[in-house]
Amino acid sequence: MRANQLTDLNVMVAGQGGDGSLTVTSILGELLARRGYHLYMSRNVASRIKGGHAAAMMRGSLEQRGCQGDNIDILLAFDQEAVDMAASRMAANGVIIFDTSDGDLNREGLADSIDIIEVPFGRFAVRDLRRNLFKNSLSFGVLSSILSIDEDEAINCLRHSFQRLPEDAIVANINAFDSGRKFFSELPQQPDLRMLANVEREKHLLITGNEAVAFGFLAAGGRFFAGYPITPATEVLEWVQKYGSRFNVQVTQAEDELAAVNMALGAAMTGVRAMTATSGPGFALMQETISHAGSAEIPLVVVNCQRAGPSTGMPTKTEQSDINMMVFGANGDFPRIVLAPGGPHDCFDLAVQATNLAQQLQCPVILALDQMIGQDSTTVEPFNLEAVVLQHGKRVDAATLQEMTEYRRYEITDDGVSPWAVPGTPGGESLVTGNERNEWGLVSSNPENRRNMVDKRQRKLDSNLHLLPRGNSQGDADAEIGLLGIGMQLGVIEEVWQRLSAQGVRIKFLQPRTLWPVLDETIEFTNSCKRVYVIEHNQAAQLAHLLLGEGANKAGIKSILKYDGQPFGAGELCAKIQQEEAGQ
Amino acid sequence: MRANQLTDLNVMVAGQGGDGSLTVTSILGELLARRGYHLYMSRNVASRIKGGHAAAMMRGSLEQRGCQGDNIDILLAFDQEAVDMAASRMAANGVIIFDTSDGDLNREGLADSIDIIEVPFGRFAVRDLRRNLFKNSLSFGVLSSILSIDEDEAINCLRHSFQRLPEDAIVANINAFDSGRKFFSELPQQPDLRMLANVEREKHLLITGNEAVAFGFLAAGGRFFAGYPITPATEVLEWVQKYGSRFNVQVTQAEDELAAVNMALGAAMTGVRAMTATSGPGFALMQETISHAGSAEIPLVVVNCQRAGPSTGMPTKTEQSDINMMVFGANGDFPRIVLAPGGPHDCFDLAVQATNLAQQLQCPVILALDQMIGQDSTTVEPFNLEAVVLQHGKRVDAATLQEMTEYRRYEITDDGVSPWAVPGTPGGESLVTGNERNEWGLVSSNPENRRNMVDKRQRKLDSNLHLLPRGNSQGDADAEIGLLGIGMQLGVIEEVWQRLSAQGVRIKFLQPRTLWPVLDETIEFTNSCKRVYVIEHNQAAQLAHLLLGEGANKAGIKSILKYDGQPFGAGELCAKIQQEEAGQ
Amino acid sequence: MTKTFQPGDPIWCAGCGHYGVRNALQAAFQQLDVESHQTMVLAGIGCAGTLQNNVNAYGFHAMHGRVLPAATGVKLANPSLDVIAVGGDGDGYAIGCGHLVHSFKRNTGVVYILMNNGIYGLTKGQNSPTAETAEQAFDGVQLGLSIAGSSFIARGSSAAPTQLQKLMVAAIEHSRAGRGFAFLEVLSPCVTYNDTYPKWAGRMVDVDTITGYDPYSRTGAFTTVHDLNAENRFATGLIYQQDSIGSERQWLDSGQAAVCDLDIDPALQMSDFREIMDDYGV
Amino acid sequence: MTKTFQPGDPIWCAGCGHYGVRNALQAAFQQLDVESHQTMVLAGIGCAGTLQNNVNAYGFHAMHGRVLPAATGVKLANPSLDVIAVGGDGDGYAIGCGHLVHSFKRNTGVVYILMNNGIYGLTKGQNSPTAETAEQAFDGVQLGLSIAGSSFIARGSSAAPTQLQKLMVAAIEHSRAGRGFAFLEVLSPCVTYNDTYPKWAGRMVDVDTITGYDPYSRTGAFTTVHDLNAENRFATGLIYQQDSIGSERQWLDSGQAAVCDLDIDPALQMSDFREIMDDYGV
Ligand SMILES: Cc1ncc(C[n+]2csc(CCOP(=O)(O)OP(=O)(O)O)c2C)c(N)n1
Ligand SMILES: Cc1ncc(C[n+]2csc(CCOP(=O)(O)OP(=O)(O)O)c2C)c(N)n1
Ligand code: SF4
Ligand code: SF4
Ligand SMILES: [Mg+2]
Ligand SMILES: [Mg+2]
Repeated sequence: MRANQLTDLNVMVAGQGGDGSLTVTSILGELLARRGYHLYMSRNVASRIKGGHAAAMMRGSLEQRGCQGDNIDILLAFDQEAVDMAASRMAANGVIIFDTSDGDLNREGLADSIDIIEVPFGRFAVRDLRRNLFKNSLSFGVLSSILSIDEDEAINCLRHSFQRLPEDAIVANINAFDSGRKFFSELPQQPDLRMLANVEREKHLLITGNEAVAFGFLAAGGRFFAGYPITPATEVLEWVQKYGSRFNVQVTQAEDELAAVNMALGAAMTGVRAMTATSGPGFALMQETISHAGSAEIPLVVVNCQRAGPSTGMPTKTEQSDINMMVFGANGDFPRIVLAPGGPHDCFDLAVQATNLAQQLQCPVILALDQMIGQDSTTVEPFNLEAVVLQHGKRVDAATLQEMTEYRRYEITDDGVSPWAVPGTPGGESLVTGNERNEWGLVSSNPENRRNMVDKRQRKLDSNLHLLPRGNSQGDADAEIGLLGIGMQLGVIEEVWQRLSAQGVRIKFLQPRTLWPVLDETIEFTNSCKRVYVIEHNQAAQLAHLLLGEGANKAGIKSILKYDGQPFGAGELCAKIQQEEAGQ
Repeated sequence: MRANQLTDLNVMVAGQGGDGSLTVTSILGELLARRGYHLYMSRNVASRIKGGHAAAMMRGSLEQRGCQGDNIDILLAFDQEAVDMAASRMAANGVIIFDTSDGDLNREGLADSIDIIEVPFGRFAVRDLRRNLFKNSLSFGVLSSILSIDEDEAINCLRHSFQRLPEDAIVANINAFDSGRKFFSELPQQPDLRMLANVEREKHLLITGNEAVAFGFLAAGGRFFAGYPITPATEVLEWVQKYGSRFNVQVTQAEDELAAVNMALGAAMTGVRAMTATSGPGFALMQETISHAGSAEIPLVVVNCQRAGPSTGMPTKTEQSDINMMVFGANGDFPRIVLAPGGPHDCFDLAVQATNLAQQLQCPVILALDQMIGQDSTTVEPFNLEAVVLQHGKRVDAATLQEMTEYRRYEITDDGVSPWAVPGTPGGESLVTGNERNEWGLVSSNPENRRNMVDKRQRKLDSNLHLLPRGNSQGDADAEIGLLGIGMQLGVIEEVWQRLSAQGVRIKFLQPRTLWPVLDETIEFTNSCKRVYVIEHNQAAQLAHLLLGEGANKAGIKSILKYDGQPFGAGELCAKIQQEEAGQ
Repeated sequence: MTKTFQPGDPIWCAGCGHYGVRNALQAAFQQLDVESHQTMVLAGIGCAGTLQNNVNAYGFHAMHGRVLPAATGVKLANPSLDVIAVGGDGDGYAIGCGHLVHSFKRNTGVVYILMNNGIYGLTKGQNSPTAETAEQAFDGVQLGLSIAGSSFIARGSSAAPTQLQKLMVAAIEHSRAGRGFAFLEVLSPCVTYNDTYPKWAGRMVDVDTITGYDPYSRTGAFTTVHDLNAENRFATGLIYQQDSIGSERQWLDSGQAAVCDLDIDPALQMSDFREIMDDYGV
Repeated sequence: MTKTFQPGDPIWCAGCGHYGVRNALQAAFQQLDVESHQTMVLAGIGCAGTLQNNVNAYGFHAMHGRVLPAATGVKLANPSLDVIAVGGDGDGYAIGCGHLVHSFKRNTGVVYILMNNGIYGLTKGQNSPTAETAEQAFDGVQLGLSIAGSSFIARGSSAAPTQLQKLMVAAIEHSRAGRGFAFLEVLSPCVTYNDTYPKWAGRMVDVDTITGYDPYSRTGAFTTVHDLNAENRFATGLIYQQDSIGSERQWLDSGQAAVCDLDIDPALQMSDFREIMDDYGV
């Protein structure tokens, strides 16, 4: 790699948009991927279909990254609002490509060192919204020039991205692209050109967490999905609709979340692996049924892809403010498992585990995602399909039943898990219920039976802790400073940890992947630190409170909270921690 | 008072029953009340309408008590199951009146010292279930004899209890009563007679928490109620249906809990004080809307009368296992208040406060009851109606609006509470929404606005902590041993505290009445103890975890948990604590 | 034989209409040689919603109002089961009303027996949607007729056991024939809180006794039911049917296997999984 | 004048049918001299469910599917307000379907405008219950006709603004006259995900053009709507009405005051409170 080649490039495309604005970043992504870069792609949109301000962000980096970069190297701004929004994040040597159709650029707040290219998009007759694609191809012409990519390579990518369009549309786009190239080449003053590296890397997947979680469920034998659309979880439903048919997956769009979760519950009772997916408001509606699955001991997997709450909140913005609801919501005491993947690859792995765990422990398993993990695309290593092994827990079939003298659906066992015959199995007739009942499934409010049943259910967790996914941890075990965060924080925490370590700070981090029950390792990690920064996207420090409740030392916990719908940046976090540390 | 007069009498009536079995205890209650006793009356029934085992318990005591007594002095048993169930709780010098209709008494497990009166109810032709009342009057004849009550006084009470029946039915009952008296007088061997005291006491109310909470709401200006029947909360709905009409209260039985809570929300928006009431499963369904009330800043009072969970659980049995759901349920971060009354009198007081607080803080207020508080009847001092003062918070009317240059429904204020004009007010047009919005109520996902809005909402709680009800606390402030419990535990904790104090143990107790936010006084109390026994009716130690999360010292907390649907007894608790203390 | 649960005794009050429903269901099971292990009875919450404890089959107690989505999940996952959903009028017409509409529309082969007593029994006597009070009483049969997808709508009474058994058999057969959702409302009095035996007596009109009545005509059925209601009477019998294809049968007809019968061993699907990964390859 | 919120610009895509609905509503408000402060517009969630942001009135954004119970609460508490509930077909026919049925039954004087585009717009194009797919499309007008309590059922189209405004005026007047719940479905195409302008064009039949059509006949209306559906057409216009008394009006007619107008000062009710306490005295 040559010294002036970019190791890390952040591009933002923003304007009054709609989906079109993603096109530029995706063509560019294709190009960078071919050059061996890793990608992290996200967007920032309003909750409306067209119009409203929308931004697409793309990070290309030679090291794998799980979050956006601190600074924007190249901004493609279709209006002033885009510039104002991005101004504080512009890299000192950044470039802004500005659409002058609606007026000149107001440079206020922009460092002089930033290169500005004003493109009179109007001149290229692309003002008509219906020809947005040309606008994108035109800007890609400019962009590819700045990145000193030769025409053939760029057109190649363009063609690939538009492969589903008819040839005449492709040609029209290439013409627009050429205009952009020409415009750039004729600029009186050209900005410094950037050079991309060209390295080999293994083939990766560019995938979102929502897609990966659906894939993991499928790989782990999931064959029934009932859902109801909701931002930012809808893609899980859409994925199983798209890919499920090949595997015979039954997918139902229900009339609401109550129906969705109860259909999944019904299917789960037949022994089919079943899942539903939703976001905060829908998950709130599902509370009663989650308690029911806990009581009746039915394997049920529920994805909650969190968005900014409370209530309708900000549907397209990220947050981690349903931790409390996932861990503590719903009526009564019952065993549940909450798993929180740290990125799309982990989404796949934990979806596999969740699907198995539900079978093994016969209880609800919740997959805690957040909007970023759910919807941002990241390059990740191919999923390890060979490692997917199905666990069936205590399912019994007709032959086994025949050898048993008694079959009690809610038999009180040492590990709390009871044998389970599904409907259709001769000799396995039984009652499944959310009432308290005896071992036979018959309603009982006998106090002693009640105690035994509550204890039995709790024992399912207590005696199976070894099955639960361990956290992701790095750094010197003796370090006094710790970072702790879940879900989408992993990407940024890893980067912060690397940077601070590089500066000589002795620091370690933990991303718990089992959120409930809180594992000993989590409390041990917390209590092994003098100071542990618990990084959360919510206002109430829900994760920190959870840890405290489970025995973490209060003194060491420092909460770093953000709840404005925007992700943390690594630089931002480093600065916060350094400032805090300086105060010690 | 004479030495051999009873200061504390516990009577249980049990058998295959239905509601009829409550009659005896209520006649007896009437009698004891006239003699100046305080009453505590409860029942233990199955979730079915007729049949199933049912028990009614009555405690009459000269001191006011908030729980059942340890031992049963008199058991009226209509079948063997009743005896088996009560055996372990029979007082050594107790009496059992046993119905021999279905066979002789099996005395196994009964101390020899217990007097047994076998009544061949069959001989009195009362086997026909439709003549259950006669059975009750007959047994009351026996009972009143044992309690050496003269005939006139007994008949007087009987007449009063049956005042709504036609005269011929009353006469038939008196005849049955006379047969009972006669039967007793002819017994070959009479048990020791009990003597009741006859003291003066101020007039009290014999009332349940469900009734009192409805009354408090009404007194505090509540004029809209929408509900959906559910055990054990239905009586709140029934009370407002019964008494509300006189006050013009709009009462709607909705099609489900989602409709009920949203109707209440709609009414609350108009400025009318509105409430709904439910139990665990229904409360779970209401989660989304509670979050909505939190976000949209609408005053809403929700009663959750807890029952044994999870899921359908044991609908008629008591529990405190929705603490987590009430405090932490629903999506996102939003301010809410959870109040937990310690008895019917407190139900009235806290319902008044809840209704006012909702107006003052424009947020959801949850009243945490439990089956015992909700359904047990207790004699309490008359409610202090004069103390009921309405608080209107920042409601603005047309006149005030005219003086304002700008009216912003979600104005960011120092205390987080915004001015509020209700629909119909000229000049107050505004948008109320669960989306994040700017001060005008228009949807906004601007990060800075978002931060400010979340902070503003949280500030409503933080800056108004002084308005929240303080706990109920007794005992030597320096005592090292503490008892802590909420809701129905208060009665039993008070009694335990009295007994242990009487034994010279230095001990104090706290009943927090504000469950959320956790008040400083609660953490201070906890941390001021060397050991604090946190007494809860749930398996997960939900209250203890809540305290830990809010900063309580882990070392001192000892959880005492019960989750078999049966209430704690004072004796049982004393023993547990003494045992634990002995181990220290 | 493996010992498994023995159905318990009903918890119903003596004389409750729900006994008649259980008896007719058992008789229908017998008549059709229904195998207990191939049958699943799902119930809502309420007095009606305890019936599953009293028959020999796989049983499930759903949450209040959610019996239909749960039953739909069962049937879609395992279409070879006889799936019987039962519940009260509170369960089905109040809290569960939205699911009822969508079950008609979706037309999955679940048999749904709704015990209508005009009251909430288990919570002690509040009005249900069918209560004859100030508000207009609700008629589930009319509702069903208004949904284009509905394919079997019947009403019986626990006071008319022969007809009831016949309707249950017809409902199960409709579902077994793959025609879809079979809805059977049973007038089943609550003797404790709303003794409608006398109130309802003489008001039922069996559509079979109406000359020219055509159960295949939706508008004809609607008019008959409506007009009888206007005279304070109830249409009973098999009120409407359609030779539709149930959603689970459409699935099977399209050549797909029941999901409960699939071999889900990941080793068998490796190449398909890899193809998906290829879609994401960069 | 106090400055308060200024209605924002719609967030809808250019050409969206919902513009037509907003315009007709505003025109109806103007025609009826509706006072902004006496009007409350409540909305469900969806593209349709943002209309309240774009009109000058008290506005409320309900949870998805819950706009009708919320509107019912408002109307019962303050019957003098014009209460307009709006929402999409997903909001009203899917998640909110149970409340719709019970709103018809309860007949509280809320005006409900449901924007039917056969699609979930805001979540990007999934089928709604009215989508013309494998499952039978759902017809809310037929549903409404099946509920005995329903009193005003109309259908308009954003492609027919004059009729639409007329129907909105009629709906508001029905509610103002104290007759109860007024349901107006508007065919309001989603040009982005399901452009039904061409698909629906020419398929609408104004019932006013049908000779002898009687909007007071429930069975007649049902048959007309049903038969048009069978021919792939839609009945529009004022399809059904009844001179009923809305539930909030029954309350007022019984001599009771609107609860929002009550003086709730406890000092005024002391003697009544004491009487209650006496009931519990021992
Ligand atoms: C979510 C929820 N809300 C309320 C209840 C309380 N509940 C139990 S049964 C019932 C109604 C029973 O009426 P119905 O369905 O007509 O059956 P019936 O008892 O009349 O046979 C209600 C409201 C509950 N169990 N769950
Ligand atoms: C409880 C809940 N579930 C799901 C959603 C997601 N959601 C938002 S709008 C919508 C449907 C919108 O469709 P429709 O009501 O037809 O309105 P349209 O956008 O078509 O106008 C859904 C499912 C939500 N906000 N809340
Ligand atoms: S209460 Fe009514 S519905 Fe319930 S069992 Fe008794 S008679 Fe039947
Ligand atoms: S997506 Fe459809 S419904 Fe939504 S605003 Fe656009 S055109 Fe209208
Ligand atoms: Mg009923
Ligand atoms: Mg729609």
